[in-house]
Amino acid sequence: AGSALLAGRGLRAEEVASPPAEAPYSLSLGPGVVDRVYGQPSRFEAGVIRRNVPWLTASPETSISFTPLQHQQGIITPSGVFFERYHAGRPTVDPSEHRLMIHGLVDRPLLLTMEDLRRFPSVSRIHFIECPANGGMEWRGAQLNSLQFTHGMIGCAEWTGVKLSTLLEETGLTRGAKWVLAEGADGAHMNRSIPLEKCLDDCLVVYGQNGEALRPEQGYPVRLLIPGWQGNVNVKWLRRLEIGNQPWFTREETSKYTELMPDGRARGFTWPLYAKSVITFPCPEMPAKGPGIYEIRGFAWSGLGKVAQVDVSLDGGVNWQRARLQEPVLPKALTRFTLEWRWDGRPALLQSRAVDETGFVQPTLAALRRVRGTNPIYNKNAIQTWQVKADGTVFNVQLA
Amino acid sequence: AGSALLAGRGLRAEEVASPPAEAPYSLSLGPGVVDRVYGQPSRFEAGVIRRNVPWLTASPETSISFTPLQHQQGIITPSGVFFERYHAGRPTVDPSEHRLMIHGLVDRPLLLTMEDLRRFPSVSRIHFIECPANGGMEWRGAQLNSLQFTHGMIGCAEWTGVKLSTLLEETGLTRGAKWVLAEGADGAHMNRSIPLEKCLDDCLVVYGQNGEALRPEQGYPVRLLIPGWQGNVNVKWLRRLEIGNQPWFTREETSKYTELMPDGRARGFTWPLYAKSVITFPCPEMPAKGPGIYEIRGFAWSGLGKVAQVDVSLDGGVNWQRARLQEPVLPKALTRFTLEWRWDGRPALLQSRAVDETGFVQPTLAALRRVRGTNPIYNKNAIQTWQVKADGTVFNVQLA
Amino acid sequence: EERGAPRYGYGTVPTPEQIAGWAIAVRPDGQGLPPGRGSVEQGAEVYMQQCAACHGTFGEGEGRYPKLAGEGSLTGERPEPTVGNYWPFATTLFDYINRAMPFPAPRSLSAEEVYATVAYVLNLNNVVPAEFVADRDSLPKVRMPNRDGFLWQDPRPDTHEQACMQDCRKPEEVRIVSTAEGKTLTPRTTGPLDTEMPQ
Amino acid sequence: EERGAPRYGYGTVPTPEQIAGWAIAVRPDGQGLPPGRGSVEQGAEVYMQQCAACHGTFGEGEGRYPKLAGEGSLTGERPEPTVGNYWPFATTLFDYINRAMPFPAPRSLSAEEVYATVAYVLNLNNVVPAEFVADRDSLPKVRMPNRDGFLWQDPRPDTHEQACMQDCRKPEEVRIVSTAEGKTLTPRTTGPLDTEMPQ
Ligand code: HEC
Ligand code: HEC
Ligand SMILES: [Ca+2]
Ligand SMILES: [Ca+2]
Ligand SMILES: [Ca+2]
Ligand SMILES: [Ca+2]
Ligand SMILES: [Ca+2]
Ligand SMILES: [Ca+2]
Ligand SMILES: [Co+2]
Ligand SMILES: [Co+2]
Repeated sequence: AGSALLAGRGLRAEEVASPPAEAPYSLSLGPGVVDRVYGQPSRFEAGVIRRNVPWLTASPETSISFTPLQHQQGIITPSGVFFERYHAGRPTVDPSEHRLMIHGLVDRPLLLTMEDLRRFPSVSRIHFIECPANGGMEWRGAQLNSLQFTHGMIGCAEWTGVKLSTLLEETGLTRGAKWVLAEGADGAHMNRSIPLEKCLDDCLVVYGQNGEALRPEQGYPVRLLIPGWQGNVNVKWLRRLEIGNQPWFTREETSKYTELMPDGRARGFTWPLYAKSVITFPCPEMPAKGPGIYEIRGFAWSGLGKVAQVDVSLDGGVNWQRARLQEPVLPKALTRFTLEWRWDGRPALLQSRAVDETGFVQPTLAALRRVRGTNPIYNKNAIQTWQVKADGTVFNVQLA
Repeated sequence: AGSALLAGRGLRAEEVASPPAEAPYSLSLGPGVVDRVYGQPSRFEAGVIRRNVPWLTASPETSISFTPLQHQQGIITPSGVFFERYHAGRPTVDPSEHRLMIHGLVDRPLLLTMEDLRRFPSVSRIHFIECPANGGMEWRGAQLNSLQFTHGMIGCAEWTGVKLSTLLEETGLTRGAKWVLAEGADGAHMNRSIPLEKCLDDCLVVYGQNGEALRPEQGYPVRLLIPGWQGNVNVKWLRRLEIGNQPWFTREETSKYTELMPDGRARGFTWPLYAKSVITFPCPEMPAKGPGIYEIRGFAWSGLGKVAQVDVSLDGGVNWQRARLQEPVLPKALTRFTLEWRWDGRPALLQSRAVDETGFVQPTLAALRRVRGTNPIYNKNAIQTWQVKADGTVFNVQLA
Repeated sequence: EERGAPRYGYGTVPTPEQIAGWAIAVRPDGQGLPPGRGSVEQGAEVYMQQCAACHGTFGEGEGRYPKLAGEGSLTGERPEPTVGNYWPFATTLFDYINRAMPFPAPRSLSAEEVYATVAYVLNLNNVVPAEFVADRDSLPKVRMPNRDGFLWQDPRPDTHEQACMQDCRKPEEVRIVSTAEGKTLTPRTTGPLDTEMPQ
Repeated sequence: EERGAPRYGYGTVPTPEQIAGWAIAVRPDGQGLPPGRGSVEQGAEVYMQQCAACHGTFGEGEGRYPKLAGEGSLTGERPEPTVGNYWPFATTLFDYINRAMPFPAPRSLSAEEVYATVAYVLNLNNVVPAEFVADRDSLPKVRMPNRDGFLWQDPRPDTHEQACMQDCRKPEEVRIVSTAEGKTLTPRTTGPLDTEMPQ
């Protein structure tokens, strides 16, 4: 009995799931609950991973891997593929042994265990973290034919922790306090100077990421979150905060994370990430497939606040259309935008342009180069152009 | 040279990370980038897992596992520990073979591949999914001394997919269309009747969860999302939508997911989850440790819209204080609340009470029992009482 | 949009055969019931071979597997809703057994076998006589004992509490009437999964 | 809150020794520099043993490891910023080498060894003479060639585009000047991680 139905078991792969057949998994019991007490993506998603560009750095211990933005479905970056930036590899920190020390120009220096830290009033915020080198390989010309590699030094998560201001109220501040040095427990002992004003504004000391403990890749058990500012200042594996009256001018804020201008002078302390956006579909990894209606999709963000508007051009910037923004639009967070695109199959030059709530308009690469030349490495927030060819393939190009 | 620093390597565990010692990981290189192309939580978080109550069901293939809410740090439930409810185990679906069929009272029946589905206009929404049996073991009395087991049949995620209304506009609807039957591809072929009105309102057909593909546990490659309604109607591994003019009265909406009242009559089609809340700290798993200032933390939610207000009582409901709500407060989503608690070390009875934007006030268990008795199993949204003893331990209790 | 003209045009139109292959849902009015028939007697045979191990020879349920027969009261301390005293429609039995049973091998029964087990389970519950034959005509006509036992309109909100803030109840009335303390029902919530807790 | 009275009281007060054990940051004014000293000559020895393998005998950098010496121009096509032509403060060298170098064994050098390598790297860059001895007094006084090469006030926004919507530029001026097409620099973005791409 039931042989017509069971016949599904003998069909070729393409036919099995098509009605009227039943797939094997519809005819049997699968694994039960707590088969996996901590779940994983489907094995059919095995290609959705962080990837690196081996030629970019001397060694993987001081390097970066990229978020597969071409697969990101909403504003939350899955913790499993959130980009990683290490300067001495990833330390494996035992939270019971970890300490956060706060000292310097304070009334009462403080040494905190993770348990102490979690007891303070907590807040959760959705914010992006972007490395200012994101896209930095493209100042001189289009190099990488990939969304993941041109824009993947970014992730957005729900972070939970303590306001840095709460901790600094607990220690008290003494006269002259103006700067905070943050230091990591990794081999690089990563250190950055941050103006006290920003610390008291919206910075957090976070131990939670997307509902669970921070991932080791993002600083377990505790990191700084400096909303809207360059990734590097969000010190991971945070162990020390020293309050001082002047900046330290550390290697990461002099030799690195400064932008060399055409006149040979350099800009330093250029922390905020200005408004930026990118189309995530179509993109080199996600081509179009013949004429028809598509939904152009992308992300916009600004380190200065909320995204106010995103426009999309199909003709390399001659004409623009207003894209739809996806709620919730949160400050200093990835914001999804979409626009219907009836593609006639002719070549197109796709661009997106973000405008943030300060009124700042994302510039073209040409405009950026006019001011900054091609040597800054960092803070390349230019409009990205995707060339869509008649066959639907997509290439990373730069326009005059 | 450097022997004083290296001495850290010889110290006892409690001392190594305490200054002035350096932990071993601060003195060496850790694994580099792409060491793990898809990341995992720290091994020190190995206890943060889904757990089940073996005596609850006949077999793990038709059972439930619980979200470890006592560890949840924000409104997003990590996909790795999002509760799982199976009726025939978890099917392993190959997305290239999966199909969604829409037929019945439509102008144009439709058979869609996953690729087809992803091409439709997409939206992302943050919503909770709760099994209406959440807390159902406690109608007759306090049984389980655990937040995870009394409240863990819930999770909240950012879901991405297509509006069901978009799909039904594509098929067109013919006269008389009033109900939609949703059916899964699992061995249970889970089926539920849903009023068309709700389908056209805010329902989604989702393929994304927290930025990546839906997890197999939550219906990979595609599930229904019926915001604010009982978990069971959010059919997973969705393969079929049939439009009809009357409900099907399936086993899951007659034998199950109906509430038996004291008079022996039962309520059916009681879909929305009414306003509810629970204190997640302190709780049985997370006791207090001596007198001092604590932050009471918890979640509130409502299937009817946004949480408007949460109150906390320390004395079993005699007096209440307004808790602080964490932004963003989203409709039909978990909402974090917090309240400072200066604990003098005397026994306390902690309660939280949610009020939603419709004005509905979460009831006491006594009030609920007065109307519904103790046999309904489902929809127990009563106020939870945690008894805090002088030693800080916390017990699940019920009050007169 | 013009009726008959899809806006996006993605996907294909399933053939009537494809629709029929998946459209297994059965409604109280009989819509969806396939051809075929099955008697109580035939059902007894299938049931003993394919169902009794879990649901018990008399539908009493083995272990924690569901009881399928019962005519007990639906009021009182621990009512046991089953097909006989609870299910409003006999068609639901066909729909469910056909899609989900036997538990380890769903969809392995022929339409005849499903009709027969439905007849058998109904008879176990004394809803139909021993001569009953289930088919697409007879099943919708079976009047289940609890046919009118359901309210299909959600009467909620059925509590109307106020968000009182001060002196909301008498402190002396605040009394613990039940506690989980000391009960041994809770699996471990730290360390690895508790696999020692009995089923 | 009363000054001196913490609100929450969590945690402990670190001892001065504990603070000193971790407070390794060094400022341009010399704050944070430890006792000790090191000469260019001593530095040459440490450098050859501990640094040259990566940074090159003359600070020219091996493979993709950073070049440490260079006096080239900071304008033009591909300027190479290094200690000599770019770093504004000599104290930063102490701070960084002391916390992060040698790369595989950070914090393994004594204060003397760090001072010595700092002196050596400065000399490689012709910033100090061969007789230079680095210590907490001499280092803050070293004037780096690019000391005034930085603007520490962010001049942005430095672009002032308008969100023009129609006919924003001449279509004939829209011209591709660079493309990644045909370049072989992009690692694979499907399947397993691309491990064949050369460093
Ligand atoms: C190996 C065990 C097993 C076998 C064999 C089995 N069942 Fe079941 N049956 C179950 C379980 C478990 C459930 C509950 C499933 C759920 O709720 O997800 C169930 C549920 C049912 C229900 C619904 C009960 C209710 O009150 O809602 C019916 C009816 C049923 N089975 C009939 C049958 C019939 C008829 C057969 C044989 C053709 C059969 N079962 C074979 C385990 C079994
Ligand atoms: C095994 C390789 C290796 C060894 C040995 C090594 N370094 Fe490095 N060094 C690096 C790498 C890699 C970086 C870049 C690290 C980063 O950016 O995160 C670096 C960076 C530096 C820098 C900063 C360069 C810049 O322009 O910002 C200095 C200065 C430096 N090293 C000095 C030293 C000294 C002094 C020693 C020996 C005591 C040493 N290094 C030993 C690999 C090495
Ligand atoms: Ca058969
Ligand atoms: Ca197959
Ligand atoms: Ca040494
Ligand atoms: Ca240790
Ligand atoms: Ca028996
Ligand atoms: Ca060399
Ligand atoms: Co860096
Ligand atoms: Co269920």
